[in-house]
Amino acid sequence: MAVKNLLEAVRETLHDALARDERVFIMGEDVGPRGNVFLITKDFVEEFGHDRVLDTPLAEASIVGVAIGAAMAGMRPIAEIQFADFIYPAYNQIVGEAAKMRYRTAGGNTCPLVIRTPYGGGVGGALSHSVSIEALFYHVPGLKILAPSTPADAKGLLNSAIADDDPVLFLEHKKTYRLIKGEVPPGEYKIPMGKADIARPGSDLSVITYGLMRHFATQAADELFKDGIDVEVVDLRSIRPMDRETIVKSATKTRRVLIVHEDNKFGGVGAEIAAIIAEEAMFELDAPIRRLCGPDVPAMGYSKAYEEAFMPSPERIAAAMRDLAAF
Amino acid sequence: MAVKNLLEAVRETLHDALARDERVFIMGEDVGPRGNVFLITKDFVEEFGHDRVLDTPLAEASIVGVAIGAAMAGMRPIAEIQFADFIYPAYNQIVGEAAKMRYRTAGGNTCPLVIRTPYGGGVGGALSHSVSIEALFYHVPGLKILAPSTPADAKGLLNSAIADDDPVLFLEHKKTYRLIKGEVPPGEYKIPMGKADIARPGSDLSVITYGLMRHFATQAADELFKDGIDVEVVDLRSIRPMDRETIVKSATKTRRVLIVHEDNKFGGVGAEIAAIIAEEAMFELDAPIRRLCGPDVPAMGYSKAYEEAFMPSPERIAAAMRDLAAF
Amino acid sequence: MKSEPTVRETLPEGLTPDRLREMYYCMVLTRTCDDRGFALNRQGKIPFAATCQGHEAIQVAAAFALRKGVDWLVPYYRDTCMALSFGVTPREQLMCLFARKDDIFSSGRQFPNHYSVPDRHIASISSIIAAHVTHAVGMALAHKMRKEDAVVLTSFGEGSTSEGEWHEAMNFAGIHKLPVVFLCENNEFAISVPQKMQMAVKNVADRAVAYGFPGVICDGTDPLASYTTVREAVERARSGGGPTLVEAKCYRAMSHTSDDNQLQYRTAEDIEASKKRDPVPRFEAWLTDRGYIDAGGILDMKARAQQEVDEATDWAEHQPMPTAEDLYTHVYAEGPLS
Amino acid sequence: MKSEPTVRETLPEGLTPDRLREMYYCMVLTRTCDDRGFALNRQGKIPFAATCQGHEAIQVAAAFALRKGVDWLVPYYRDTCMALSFGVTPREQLMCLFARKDDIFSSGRQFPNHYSVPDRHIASISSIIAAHVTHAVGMALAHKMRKEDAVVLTSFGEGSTSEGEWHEAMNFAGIHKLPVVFLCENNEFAISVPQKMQMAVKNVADRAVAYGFPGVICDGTDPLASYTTVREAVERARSGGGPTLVEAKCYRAMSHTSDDNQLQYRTAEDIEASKKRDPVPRFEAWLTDRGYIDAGGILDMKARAQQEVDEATDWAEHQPMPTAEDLYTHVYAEGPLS
Ligand SMILES: Cc1ncc(C[n+]2csc(CCOP(=O)(O)OP(=O)(O)O)c2C)c(N)n1
Ligand SMILES: Cc1ncc(C[n+]2csc(CCOP(=O)(O)OP(=O)(O)O)c2C)c(N)n1
Ligand SMILES: [Mg+2]
Ligand SMILES: [Mg+2]
Repeated sequence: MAVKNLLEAVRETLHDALARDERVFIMGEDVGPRGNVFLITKDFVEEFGHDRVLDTPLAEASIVGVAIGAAMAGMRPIAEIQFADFIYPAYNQIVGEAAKMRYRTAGGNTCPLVIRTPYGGGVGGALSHSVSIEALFYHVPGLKILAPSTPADAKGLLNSAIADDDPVLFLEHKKTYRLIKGEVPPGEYKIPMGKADIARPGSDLSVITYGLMRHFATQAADELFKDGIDVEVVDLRSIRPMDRETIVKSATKTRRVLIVHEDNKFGGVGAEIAAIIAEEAMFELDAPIRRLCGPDVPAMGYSKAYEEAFMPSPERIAAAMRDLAAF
Repeated sequence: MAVKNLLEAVRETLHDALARDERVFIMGEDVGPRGNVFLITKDFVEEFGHDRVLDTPLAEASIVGVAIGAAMAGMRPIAEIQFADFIYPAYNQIVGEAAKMRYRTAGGNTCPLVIRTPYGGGVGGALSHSVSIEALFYHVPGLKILAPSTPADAKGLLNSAIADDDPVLFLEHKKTYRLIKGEVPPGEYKIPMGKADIARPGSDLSVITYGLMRHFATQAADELFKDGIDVEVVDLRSIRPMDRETIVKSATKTRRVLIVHEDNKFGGVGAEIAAIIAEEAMFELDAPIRRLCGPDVPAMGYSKAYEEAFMPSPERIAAAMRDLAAF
Repeated sequence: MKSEPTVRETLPEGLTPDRLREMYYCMVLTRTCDDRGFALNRQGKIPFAATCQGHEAIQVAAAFALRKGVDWLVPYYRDTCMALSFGVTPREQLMCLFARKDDIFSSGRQFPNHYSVPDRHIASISSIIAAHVTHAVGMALAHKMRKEDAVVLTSFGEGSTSEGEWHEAMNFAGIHKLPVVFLCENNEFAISVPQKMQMAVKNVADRAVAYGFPGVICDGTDPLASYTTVREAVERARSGGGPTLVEAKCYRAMSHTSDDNQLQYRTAEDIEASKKRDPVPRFEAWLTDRGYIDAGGILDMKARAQQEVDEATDWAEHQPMPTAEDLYTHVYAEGPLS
Repeated sequence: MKSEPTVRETLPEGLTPDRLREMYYCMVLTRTCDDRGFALNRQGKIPFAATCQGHEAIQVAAAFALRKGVDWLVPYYRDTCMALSFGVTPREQLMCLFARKDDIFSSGRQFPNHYSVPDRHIASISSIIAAHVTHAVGMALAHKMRKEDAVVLTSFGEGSTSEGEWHEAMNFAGIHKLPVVFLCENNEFAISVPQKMQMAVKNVADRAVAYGFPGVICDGTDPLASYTTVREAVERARSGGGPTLVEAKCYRAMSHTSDDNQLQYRTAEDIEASKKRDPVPRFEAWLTDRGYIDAGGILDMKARAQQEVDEATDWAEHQPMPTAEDLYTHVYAEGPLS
């Protein structure tokens, strides 16, 4: 199998979807001749034309709103928000409209639509190009939210998202784009949504995480293994629907849970993970449920010190693991 | 002390703030001659003039954005979003701008601004006039979120919000407007934010809740008391900052926790409450942490059956209490 | 509307005496439904009613200017007459008023008049003002990409043009010269807020300049003038000429909805004055003057409308309500998930 | 810019030979800072730089058309020359490039050029395009409510006018005739997207019609023409005449930022052609022709700018970085909470 980085996996998946399905088209800011700010759609416009690789005006509400209308009319739009921080102006269209379309029409109108956006820090994106947005959307019934962390998962989940009959928010961690490489299955490879991945099986402690943190946690786990602590790393991959079963099973097995995410702690996705375990497996645990997350400040800043202080690192994850294992 | 309903308490507080402080003004749709759709600002325009009770264009992003600018320039705007469901177009201004203003300027620019909005169901508001929005905002550092449930708390917290130097989202449950009456202290009565209220002390089980559900839970608790089950009802009042101390203390005391909110369950405010307890007091509990919440469907519908099926009722809360007490 | 008789040949293209009578019938039917809604509300049978009185002429004209089965409507909550003229039946209308389970628009989930009939080419709105306008643009984009012949007509009030999303929709459509007609039904109020507190221009149509396509004005209480104007816009869209912003000057005879009382912000005289423009009796007189219809024909139509609406009311009232289980349907294609 | 000599009396009101030389100096200083940013970026000393080359004339003109200490600026990220002309110092500029702890705009939190100097009447922006435009309107509303004399000038690119919030800001300001000047710096590109994919009109100024106030165009590479145009708008605002939309036609000489490469979407010839309009040498020639400055004066100013920027660079580079603890300051007035 070909080894690709995550960016290449996304690019290949988008490319093949355009080639395979006439209903698919891409729209967003600078996706045309510029080929997207990370060069994900580079050369697409030459191959598929301006209609199917559409440079939109600088207006996120209409990027999503127009995509919704096209989806209602039978297309399969893939809308891009250039950086996750710029999704706020489209909040009404995503939360108020797309997520409720099927429900409000009792199935009459639907919008099969993918919204892709790069999120997260670690690339010097400063206060307004580093945000994590999953917790601002994961509460919304009607939406699906995917956050793959490996090239293969990116391809498998993006293909599932494009084939899905409902709106999907597809989150790509910027730092994984070039950092993370792996084998990518050929063809229209798909992974079902709502299934977590055991990134590393283990018996002493479970880390529940997703996105870039999967890799940091696995790194930390490898470190702890040298000291005889065997950590299981669960990568959710899909934030909504969430794989309760795998979460509860892992917690029950290792009896110690550390939740890790880059996003701010209070009200983050980790809150729901903890609540699920507290509901379903509390008496199986030997230690409190811990969360290691981004701190509750508005954002990481531009200066490197802010970014480093904000983001959980392999070292800090390892320390939190040791601490919990010793509880 | 005068007995007022919650709507009257809000009205009186707004009135007195306008009378007391020249920097205060109200802006929103139909707040002028119409006096707000619930008549909260009735007759204000005659007393304070169109400038200070400003009918805005039908455009929520600018209602908040203009208020932010005015706040940056030294005013104390109170912006109204007519129904919470219409706050989505202002999401960028609230989450991307107001919440980060102080932080991004290292204290240089600030926006002391109150955004009031009626939320919640039970009044036949159908799919787009019934939503709960607290979980869409409570993850955002830089914001404060208040959700009082009694007339006195509404006054005390609204006065604190107006005096506060940061943006505050002030949530008024529509169903409490006329349903809930109580004594309201005179003058510029204030309650500190971030302090929960023990609505009903008890020893056998804790209900952690807020908004309309405080009243339903108290009602249910009174019912259970007849059977010898003594339930403590904690009304958060302030969603962010959240009173961890009171939550943990109550959980530790009663050793059984039921979280109740009207908003959808998955990723709701209850998730963080559960996570806090699982973090700090898990081994003090004799039962799993349960959540009784709105189901994970996009909204309650217009037909009464939907509303009834969606909203936790005193009966359903009582049943959940009994179940947990018997665990 | 001029009062001198007109000969048949001067009817705008696409209109015939039969179609004129059909238009009149749609207006009568709508008025009957509208009144029924308020009567049911007063009787306590339904909690909420909204009205289109004063908007009927532009609405029927817009529906008749489109090709049924080909073109698409993305109407707003005030478009009862447009919907009934485009194929929605009185039974369907009453089902949404009663919020019954088999209400085809939303299964009793949305407020009344939030139409959605995909098989008759009517697309959904929420109650969030102006959010549907970009959807209409996206539908037009899809039609253009597939080289289909369909035109999309979307409507909204003058207040809705203040929303940022409205601007974005107009702008997008202008850039791509999409086959879409933007219809503003200007009744001078957004709930209580008068036009002058909503915009600093006299005509909404003036705003089209900003988007590079024509803005035109018609008397929205005159079905013929409205028809001619909308039809021209539809033809422009169909022939690749791009969007048009049509502003129909009409008025709101009643309060915003059954929850509103316009006497709180308007004088009784102002309200009475506007009612003089009632499109239904005026179109009736126009048709009679020209011999398209006579007193007997009018009575027949009114009776037929009454009967249709009575029948629909009785029928709908006895249809089943949604049940608690219905809360969980249509969350996702594969059912509820979480 | 005409090349025949002009006599002193024909200078626009508010300008003197001294002020002209100051304007020129601001442009030279800006160019020096701008070049320094890119040099530091190439040296790997700072990760990111942005440019205002091609925009200097309109920016200096806008700053000079305002009353310092009275009026307010709400500029955007491309306004280095506007900021330096309105009181931002080279040290402050370099501190934000280096993202140092004592960077007064944001303490190294925001990308460079996100100004915020409340005591010198410059208000903050985020990186979220057009989000600041309603703030400027709100500030103008506050000034009007308090019957203060202050005018607010806010700026943005032509691409920014596509955002819904931009429309809402314009609309609000028009309704209330607020003392605000909207300045569009039209450089024909939004990153890679050319104006014709951004709007279906030739001039952004044409959009003002929709809001009931004047839209005017000036050559944004000509400081005098720009000054005259902006000043007229400022005077209109100050005297209660309401907002103006000023469109300054300028160009973007370099790529969008140091992260962009405009050769991906523009031809080299197109880029070279636009550079012929470079405002700095053109203003220099104009001043020289008229005897406002001579070769020696120019050299002096360039040397002074170089020295200021060198000094600022050395100084700023040695200022402390933020530390991990600094992450937690200024979350709320009372500190971090949760
Ligand atoms: C986003 C949003 N904001 C506010 C409202 C409340 N609201 C409902 S209708 C209306 C007035 C609409 O006025 P206009 O667009 O002129 O249409 P009309 O009702 O006059 O036909 C308002 C403010 C809403 N439904 N959605
Ligand atoms: C809401 C939002 N969307 C997208 C971006 C990404 N972005 C940054 S600058 C820019 C182009 C702005 O173009 P224009 O307004 O013409 O200003 P210019 O840079 O040309 O001066 C874009 C798309 C952003 N910062 N914010
Ligand atoms: Mg109206
Ligand atoms: Mg530009």
